[in-house]
Amino acid sequence: MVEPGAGTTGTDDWDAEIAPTPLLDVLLLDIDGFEGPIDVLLALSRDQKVDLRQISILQLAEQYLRFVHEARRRNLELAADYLVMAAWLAYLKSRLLLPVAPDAEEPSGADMAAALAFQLERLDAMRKAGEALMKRPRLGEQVFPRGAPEGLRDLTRPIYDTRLFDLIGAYGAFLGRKTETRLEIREAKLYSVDDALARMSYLIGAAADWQKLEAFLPPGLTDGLYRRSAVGATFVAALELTRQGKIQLRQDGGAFSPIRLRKAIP
Amino acid sequence: MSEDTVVPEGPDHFTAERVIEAVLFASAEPVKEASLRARLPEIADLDARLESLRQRYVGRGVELVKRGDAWAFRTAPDLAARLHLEVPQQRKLSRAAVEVMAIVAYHQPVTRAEIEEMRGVALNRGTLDVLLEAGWVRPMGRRQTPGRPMTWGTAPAFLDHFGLENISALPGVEELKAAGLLDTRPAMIAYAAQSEDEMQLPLGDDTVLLGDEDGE
Amino acid sequence: MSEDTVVPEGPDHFTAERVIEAVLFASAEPVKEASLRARLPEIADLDARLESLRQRYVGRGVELVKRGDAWAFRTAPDLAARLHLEVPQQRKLSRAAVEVMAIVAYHQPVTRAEIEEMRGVALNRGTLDVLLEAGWVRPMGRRQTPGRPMTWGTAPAFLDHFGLENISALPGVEELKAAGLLDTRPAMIAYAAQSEDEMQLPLGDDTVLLGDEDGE
Repeated sequence: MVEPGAGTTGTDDWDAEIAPTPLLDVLLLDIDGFEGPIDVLLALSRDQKVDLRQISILQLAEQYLRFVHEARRRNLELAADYLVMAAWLAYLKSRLLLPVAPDAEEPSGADMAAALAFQLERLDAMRKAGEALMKRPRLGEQVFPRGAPEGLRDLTRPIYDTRLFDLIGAYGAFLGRKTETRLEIREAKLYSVDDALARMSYLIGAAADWQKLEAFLPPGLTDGLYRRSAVGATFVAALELTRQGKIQLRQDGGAFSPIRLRKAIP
Repeated sequence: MSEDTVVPEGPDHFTAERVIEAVLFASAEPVKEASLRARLPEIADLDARLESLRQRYVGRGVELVKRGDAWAFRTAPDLAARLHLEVPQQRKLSRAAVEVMAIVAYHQPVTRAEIEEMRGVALNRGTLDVLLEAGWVRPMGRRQTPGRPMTWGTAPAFLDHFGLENISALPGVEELKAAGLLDTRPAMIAYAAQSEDEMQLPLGDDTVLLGDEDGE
Repeated sequence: MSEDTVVPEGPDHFTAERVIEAVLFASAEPVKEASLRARLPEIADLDARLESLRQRYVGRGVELVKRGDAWAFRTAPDLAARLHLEVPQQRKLSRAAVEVMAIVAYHQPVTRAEIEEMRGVALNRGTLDVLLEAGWVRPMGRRQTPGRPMTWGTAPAFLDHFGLENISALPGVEELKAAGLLDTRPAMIAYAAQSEDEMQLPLGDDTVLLGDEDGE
């Protein structure tokens, strides 16, 4: 494992005064002008004056660590991510300098260096692409649209599918509403519990054995509401007759399984 | 990148026309000849160049026109209609709009206040607009009463759309009644709605009805 | 009004080009091919007509350009210096905004996290806003990965502003792709996360431990 601290590798004696390079001075003077540690790394790597693909990551790491060291020596305020990067680079440096452990699970120093090089190269490429874009003849600066466009208009022409029937139907409904001011509540056609009691009491005499509850429903159940009231009333009637001890009820197999009933055996 | 494409200098007619063309195209206002001269001092024969450019566009979709002492590109007048695109769109009128349309048709000329009074509700701002846009109603002049309110009636497109010969072809109250369209009973909307959703009851399809009744 | 100006029907190439010319001249914005087709239902070979019209304007002061699936007339870029048009000064983009713009253009669809990863810094709130306001970037839907992050790409106005026919015409895009630089894979952070807990900072007196240092 990496031993932290000064002098581990013998090359970075942090207590020794290292004369800052002109670039370091520039970086430190304009620290606010940089967009984070990667930006500083890119500036440092450009200073190596080689193609980014041939850059020495080890040298870059050393330059960066010197930059952070110098910033701290001058009591410059450095954001936390600059220190995180310094830590990462210090670790990378040690990995690059130490022999590779054969059973190492973590990426090798070379892998890490390649990853950093890739990131720098990619960002550099994007930066140059941005500059190339901005140098293109741009609309409103070097290229112009028509100054007095007549304009195109897309009009939607509504087509209504209202028919004469709808119209006179609406008028009929309007007239009806207008002339009818008295509210009349009409009798709702429902099957009552009394009806159900009477029917069940009558039919149960004929049924000696267990019968399904729905066998006691009245005939002609087509209308939804009427059918619903009949089922409810028949069920209530069955409960009432059971309470009175006139019939017995059973439901085998849990909820929604058929309910059966028969005449109570005294 | 734009720097390295060099425009040939000198009294090159072609270049002069290109520059005039671009300036007139990009300007928001017609450009005065004086202004063109000031901007393009290297172009000596401006009149000839403008005339040559004008000729170039004769009969095209765009024309170079002179307005007073200024020049501009304009789309050819005969193509004006092609700049606008009408997209037919099927739409549904609201119930309120249909009812207002009916009231206007049966009671024209009718004022907005009268419509509101008949319906018992205020007229939405958009309702009459929709009917106006459809071309079905039109203003019929002001009523000679205090406030001189505008009256409304049906427009020709209304008869067209509904296939009516004239307004008196609309069925009258008695005909509406006869056709069952004048229904004075309150609608049992609640009950009707309730009975629509079929219930899931544990009724097996082998349900046997007891007694003497006829089946389902 | 539109009824009485009759445009000759039939496969008249000349008429077709006139109409296309007028429609494109009349619009400051590029006109989509679909919109052209809707206006010119009688023109079967729109592509050929557009190409013929483009040829007609080659070398003129005004050019017919394609921007994505839309077409527009624009002044020739090489005339820029000669036009002396008074243009309102556009706000200068920050270095960060230009860089983010390039990343969005070359790596689209790209998530905010990927942009931050590539640049190694958090994205300022305002940076993406500036590009959105300019109409150059637009949301491109969510990525089907955990967290369903929003992805970003270029909007049609980006092509128009930078004079690009489409995204594959971005400067140097082929070279960048060949060099493997249009890969959004995370680079260092992945390694950093792995090694976070075993690193210590050899910065002399006050050694900083990683991992618990900054939230970011």
